[in-house]
Amino acid sequence: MAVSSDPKNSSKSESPYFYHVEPIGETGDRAEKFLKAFAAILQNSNYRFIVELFSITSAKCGRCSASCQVYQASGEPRDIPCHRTHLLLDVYRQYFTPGGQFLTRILEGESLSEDKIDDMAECFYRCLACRRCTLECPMGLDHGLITHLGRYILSEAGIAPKGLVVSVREQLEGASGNTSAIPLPALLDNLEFLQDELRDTKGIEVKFPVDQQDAEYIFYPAVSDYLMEADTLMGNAAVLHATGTTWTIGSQYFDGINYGLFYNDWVLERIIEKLVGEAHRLNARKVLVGECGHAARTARQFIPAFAGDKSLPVVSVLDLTNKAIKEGKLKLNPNTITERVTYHDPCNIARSGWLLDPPRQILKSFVKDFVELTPHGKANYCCGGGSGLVSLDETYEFRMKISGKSKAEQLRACGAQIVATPCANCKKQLRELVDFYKLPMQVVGVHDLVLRAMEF
Amino acid sequence: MNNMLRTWIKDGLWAIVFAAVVAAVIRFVVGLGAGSGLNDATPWGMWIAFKLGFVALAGGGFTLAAVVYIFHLERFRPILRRAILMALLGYGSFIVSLIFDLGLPWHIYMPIISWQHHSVMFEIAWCVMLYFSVLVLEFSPVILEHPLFKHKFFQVILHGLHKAILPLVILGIVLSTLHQSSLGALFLIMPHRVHPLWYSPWLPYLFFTSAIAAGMMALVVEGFLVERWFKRGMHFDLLERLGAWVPLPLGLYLLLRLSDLFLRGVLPGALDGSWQSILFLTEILVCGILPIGLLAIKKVRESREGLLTSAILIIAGILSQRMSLSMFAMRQSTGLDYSPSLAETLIAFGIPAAALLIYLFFAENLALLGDEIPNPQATAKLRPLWMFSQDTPGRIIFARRSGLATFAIALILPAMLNLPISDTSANAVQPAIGWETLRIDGNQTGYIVDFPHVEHQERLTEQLGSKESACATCHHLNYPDDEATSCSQCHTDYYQPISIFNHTVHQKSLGGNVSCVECHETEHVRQSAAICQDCHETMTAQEGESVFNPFASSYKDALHRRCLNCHEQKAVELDKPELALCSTCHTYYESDQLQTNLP
Amino acid sequence: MPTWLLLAKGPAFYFILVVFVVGLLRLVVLTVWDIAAAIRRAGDQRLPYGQVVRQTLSWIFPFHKLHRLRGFYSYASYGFHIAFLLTALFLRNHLDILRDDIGFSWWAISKPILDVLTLASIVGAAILLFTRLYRADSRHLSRLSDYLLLILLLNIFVSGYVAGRAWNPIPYDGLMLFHTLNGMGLLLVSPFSKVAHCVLYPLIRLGSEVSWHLSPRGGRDVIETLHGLEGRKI
Amino acid sequence: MKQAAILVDVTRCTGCNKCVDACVNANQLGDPKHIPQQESDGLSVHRWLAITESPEGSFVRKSCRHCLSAACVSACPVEAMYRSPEGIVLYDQDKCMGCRYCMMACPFGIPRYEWDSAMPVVGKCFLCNERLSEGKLPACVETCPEQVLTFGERSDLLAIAHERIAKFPQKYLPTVFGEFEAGGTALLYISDVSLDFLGFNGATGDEPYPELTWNWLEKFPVVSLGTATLATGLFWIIGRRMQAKLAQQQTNQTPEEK
Repeated sequence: MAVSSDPKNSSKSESPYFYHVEPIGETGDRAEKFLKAFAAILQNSNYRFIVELFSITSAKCGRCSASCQVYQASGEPRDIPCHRTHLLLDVYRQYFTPGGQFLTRILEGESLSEDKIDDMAECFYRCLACRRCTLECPMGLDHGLITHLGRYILSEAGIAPKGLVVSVREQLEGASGNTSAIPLPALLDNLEFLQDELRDTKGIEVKFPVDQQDAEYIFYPAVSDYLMEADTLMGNAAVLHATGTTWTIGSQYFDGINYGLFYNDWVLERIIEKLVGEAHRLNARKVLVGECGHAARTARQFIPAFAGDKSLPVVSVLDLTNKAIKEGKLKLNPNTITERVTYHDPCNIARSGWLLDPPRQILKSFVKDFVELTPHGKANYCCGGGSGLVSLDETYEFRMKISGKSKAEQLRACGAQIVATPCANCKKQLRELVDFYKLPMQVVGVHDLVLRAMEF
Repeated sequence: MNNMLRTWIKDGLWAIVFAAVVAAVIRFVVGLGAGSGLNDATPWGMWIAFKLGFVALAGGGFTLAAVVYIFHLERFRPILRRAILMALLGYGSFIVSLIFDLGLPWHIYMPIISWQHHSVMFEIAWCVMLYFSVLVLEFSPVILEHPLFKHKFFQVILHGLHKAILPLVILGIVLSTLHQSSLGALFLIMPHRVHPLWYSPWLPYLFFTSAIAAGMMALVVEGFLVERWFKRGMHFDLLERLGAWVPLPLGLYLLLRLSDLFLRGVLPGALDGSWQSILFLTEILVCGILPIGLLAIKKVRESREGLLTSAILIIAGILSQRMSLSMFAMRQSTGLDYSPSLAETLIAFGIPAAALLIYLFFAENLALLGDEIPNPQATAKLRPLWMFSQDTPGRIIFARRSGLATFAIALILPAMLNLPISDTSANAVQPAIGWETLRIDGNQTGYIVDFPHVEHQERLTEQLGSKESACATCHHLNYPDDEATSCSQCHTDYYQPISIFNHTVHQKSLGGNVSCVECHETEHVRQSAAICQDCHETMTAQEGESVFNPFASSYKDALHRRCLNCHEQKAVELDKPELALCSTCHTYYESDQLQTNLP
Repeated sequence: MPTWLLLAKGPAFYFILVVFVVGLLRLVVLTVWDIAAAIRRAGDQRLPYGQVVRQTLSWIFPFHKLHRLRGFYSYASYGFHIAFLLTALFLRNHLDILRDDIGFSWWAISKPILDVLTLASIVGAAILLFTRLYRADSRHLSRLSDYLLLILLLNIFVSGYVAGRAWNPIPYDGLMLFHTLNGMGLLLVSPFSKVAHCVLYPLIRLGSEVSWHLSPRGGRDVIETLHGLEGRKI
Repeated sequence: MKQAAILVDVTRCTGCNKCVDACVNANQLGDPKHIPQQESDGLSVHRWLAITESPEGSFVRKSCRHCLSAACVSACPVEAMYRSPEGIVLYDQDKCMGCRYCMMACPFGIPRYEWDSAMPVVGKCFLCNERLSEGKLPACVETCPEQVLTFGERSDLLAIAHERIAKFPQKYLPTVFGEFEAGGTALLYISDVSLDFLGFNGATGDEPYPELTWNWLEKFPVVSLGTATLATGLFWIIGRRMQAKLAQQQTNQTPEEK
């Protein structure tokens, strides 16, 4: 990866971007393709008015820069949220408004060049889409939305990170039907192993129900949990077992991940369709999302948007656990966890979502030494791997040295021994950060701790 | 014509319409007098002239209806609908324009209940009413054919209309014959106003024949415009036939007009070299005889340029006849000139602009133009980039039109509000001179009053308690040199010269009414009066001064001394000491008007 | 009457006033129209209106946590806006002109207070301009128009303030003409520049919220527009 | 038939304008207003009577002439201008549409318009119609200190006028102005100067103005019926001929086809 301040240098290498691009469609004049994609999106979606509104009202004051952890770490002007937003707004103004076309013809001349496209692609993928800048903007512009739109347009113009595209291709069209390409037999094996593990360690008989009809919940964790976050998954299962509700995992579709949020609305909608379809196949009443930030947000936000009449209520496992604790269905031993614990708010469920208090209440109910990060809650720093960057291995250096820098300093400052966070992406990024910065702490999921403290 | 240009033209038309709407509102708010340039000497103006034009261009409606239905020339049917629509829009414009022109438009129904069959205007009102209804009926099949009206109810109406078309057509021909000629007859009663070269006892016949010619040629021009606008072929063969036949009505019109002028001995006036005579000759020769000659040549007639040129010339000639008759060459009495106001002009042009837009709307949405005639010039449709959006057409139109409307309103509104500011700007205030006693030319007449500034300052400061508020009483923004506040706010009689110059006293002392000419040599108005120093030598220019010195010692003192001198003198002479008392005269000051206004 | 007063009361002012009022009104109507259309097309039409209102209000006031990142700037900007609006809308002299122009006005704030407020606006605008020039990120973002607007505002305030002072060394009329021209310029550019935030501000949060409510099948339609019915591969 | 009339002896008028004041008071015309649409002759919607000066310098009354066959009455499409039984030309503003055809038609340019109002009406002399019905003289006649004006039956006044002219042939021009002008007017003048200047654009002919349009209007029934008959007839004849032609073509064609 080249953390180069000069995009022209990087464009000389094989790929102009710091991530690998999976070419979509035939290559050609990218500026023209970009404009066509932009026009098609303006024509068929709701974005035009907001782009127009932003381009009229943007004050270009630069207050967002103070809140952007990427800019604070890199110091590169291209990382200022407002600058990034204006890359897109300028294209809109120049090509899609009469006044802009007039001015462009008189003053500037058309300016959408190959370099500009490269610049945009690089900038939009250096953004973590954490939407922290939105809180600072005096006008209330949603820079995260523009990043979302910019990436959408780029992907329709054929520029999208290979890591995301390949995963989504496997999820939607591949044989396994999930982003991690886990075959169903492997999954079932794994579930059996987890059952044994739970029986061995906790002495309880928890079943992982698969394809059970008419369950209360259909469970969609991030699929990586099955392989990498077994403790979290066992924690989830134990809580569900303790609350006595019925739940199931769909055999035909069991992946909560939705990379569409990170780069393409079409993909976003198709994944939601698939997810809802599986829920209806099993006649489940509610969708239960596991410990995953963007999965929770996409399910909560876009199932009602895309599913229409087939829409289902969406519940996060954190909500469920918190409720169970309050109702006294879970017995948690407050003496189990003796280390100092802190909690990292994933952007998608804290700032862009609805889960600020439940995870804290869960942790505080059995953790003696709980400290908050500064800042935390809606103002928290992103882990540094947001907007799908953590899935792109080639961005490792960027994530460690730039985007995750603030986070690492923040973690070091709080002095916790355990960082709990309910997001698969955050956990991966934070673990890498802990390794990279040699921080004396351990990164776990919230339910890992819950499981450790649970008594039967 | 590319899409861009078409959009611009449409937007331009919309802009005119928006401006006209603003002008219309202003015309109704401020009234006919302030909203138009009309006056007592010229009660009819541009709107009447335009109305005559609208109706002349609408002449194609009944002509084509007669050609198709009466003369059974079925091949003209493809352009019949356009002709009917043009007539409809022409008469519609006439009616809309009438609403602005009438002083009391809400009495427009009066001719229905109050008959006065001796009036040409009465006949016109009825003919327009009836013929417009007939046109609506004649045109409504085109609307009812639209899929929107596929309900059986409308189909029954449509069927009925098809059945009744012949009586309708005959009624329409009768009505428009009467109406077209009556419009000419309107001017028969005013030989004292119409220029002799345009006046004729045969005006009804002139109007009728020329309306046929103008209507036919309007169809030709319209054919060319439609071809350009909609990028579709036109019925050139039909238009060429119209061109071949138009010399008949046009020639008849010219013959009638010229022979009448000749018989009445007015024709030599056409050679007197006045601008009216040149206009008349142009109308006859360039716009009448020349196009007849052009159209007589088959080769010219069958060329696009030849036909179009002739058509435009003929239309120009006939419009010129209508407008000269009713506006340009209208003779006035004295004193007052007529020039159309901005609002009037905008309304006059806004109505045909709206008619054009309605025409385009009908042509775009109804089966008006008939079957497509392939046109080799057609090109692919291009959409401007900024139109890429999911916005509804309504939103796009609103966005574009409201932008235009903003500027149209902003430009028109201030231009048409009669702002008092424009008067003062023409005659800027002269700065006051001096300090303790300012010399102020308050009413900008060159007559200057000495204003005891310091005295005012001191008195007001005492009254109001602070120097700041004292200054603010007169100085609008508290600063010196700001003359926004006029003395007349306190001295209410400031601008009334009668209080300074007592007209009655002068009149009496000089010997009553006979004496007016002593001062007013030409007209009995103030402007023409003799200047004071003619009699009052004390006001004559002093030595070393080039002009007469109008400075008086002060507003009050300048005149008060005169009264005092006289009063004191008479008090002694007549032995009436009360004459010298202030209260003898100054009961006036007790009147509440001055008491309250004087600071 | 001096030229500047003629300008402020003349047809030019009416033109500018109409452009300002109607132009801004038009922007509001269009934006509301757009938002309504977007909600109609959205798959999920429920909107957290209470939250949007709370956000909009909290975004106005500089007391939000994150604002303290650049507190000085925030408070300067906030103070500038308040002082600017009060001076512009409640100065007796402006109201007198307004009454002459459009026939009505409202109560005014007393002159000494407004003098202080004018100074506050000058200081506020100067801080905004200074920050724009001084901070690398703001400087990077700023375009010519941003500087021009601030300079326009400073012109207005400084000339308006200085003109009324006893120590004013510049001819009063000339300075007021400068003041008037700059003020008219500000009104004229308002509907076409970021000054439009004065009316569009309350709609931005709502708009942002609405635009996250995607319309179903939108993505599919985009693909069909770009690649025809057969679509493309992922 | 009765015809109220006023005889004006121009030679006696001193131009004191008292008649104007009386007219203003009697008809409550209000203070003088200057609006830019008014002519300079003194007549306006608020001044129905004016003393003008002839080119020779004589004072001449200018007001509605109450023509015996009035152009304004014939022009008005709604009978807002009408003649009373006494032969006075009156105006009913409830009927008026404001078309101003009367103003255009008047050969003397008398009717004036209320330009400064949003609900404008026409103003002109009504010969103090209401005072007459109360048995009083018109205000101007009553006020005139110099006995310029004489009110009475038109035929009587004509006799008086001719008598005066005969008596003082050196003082008067040998015409009674208004006897025949525009078909005769109810305002008669005897004068030492020509009064042609009172007509709009100079002398007014003796032909009654309504005749000018009536010549055309009386042809209306003929024209309309004629056009209708002609159109129907042509339709029928041409239609029949075309049918015959068609039938002939068919009969010509049929044998060949067979």
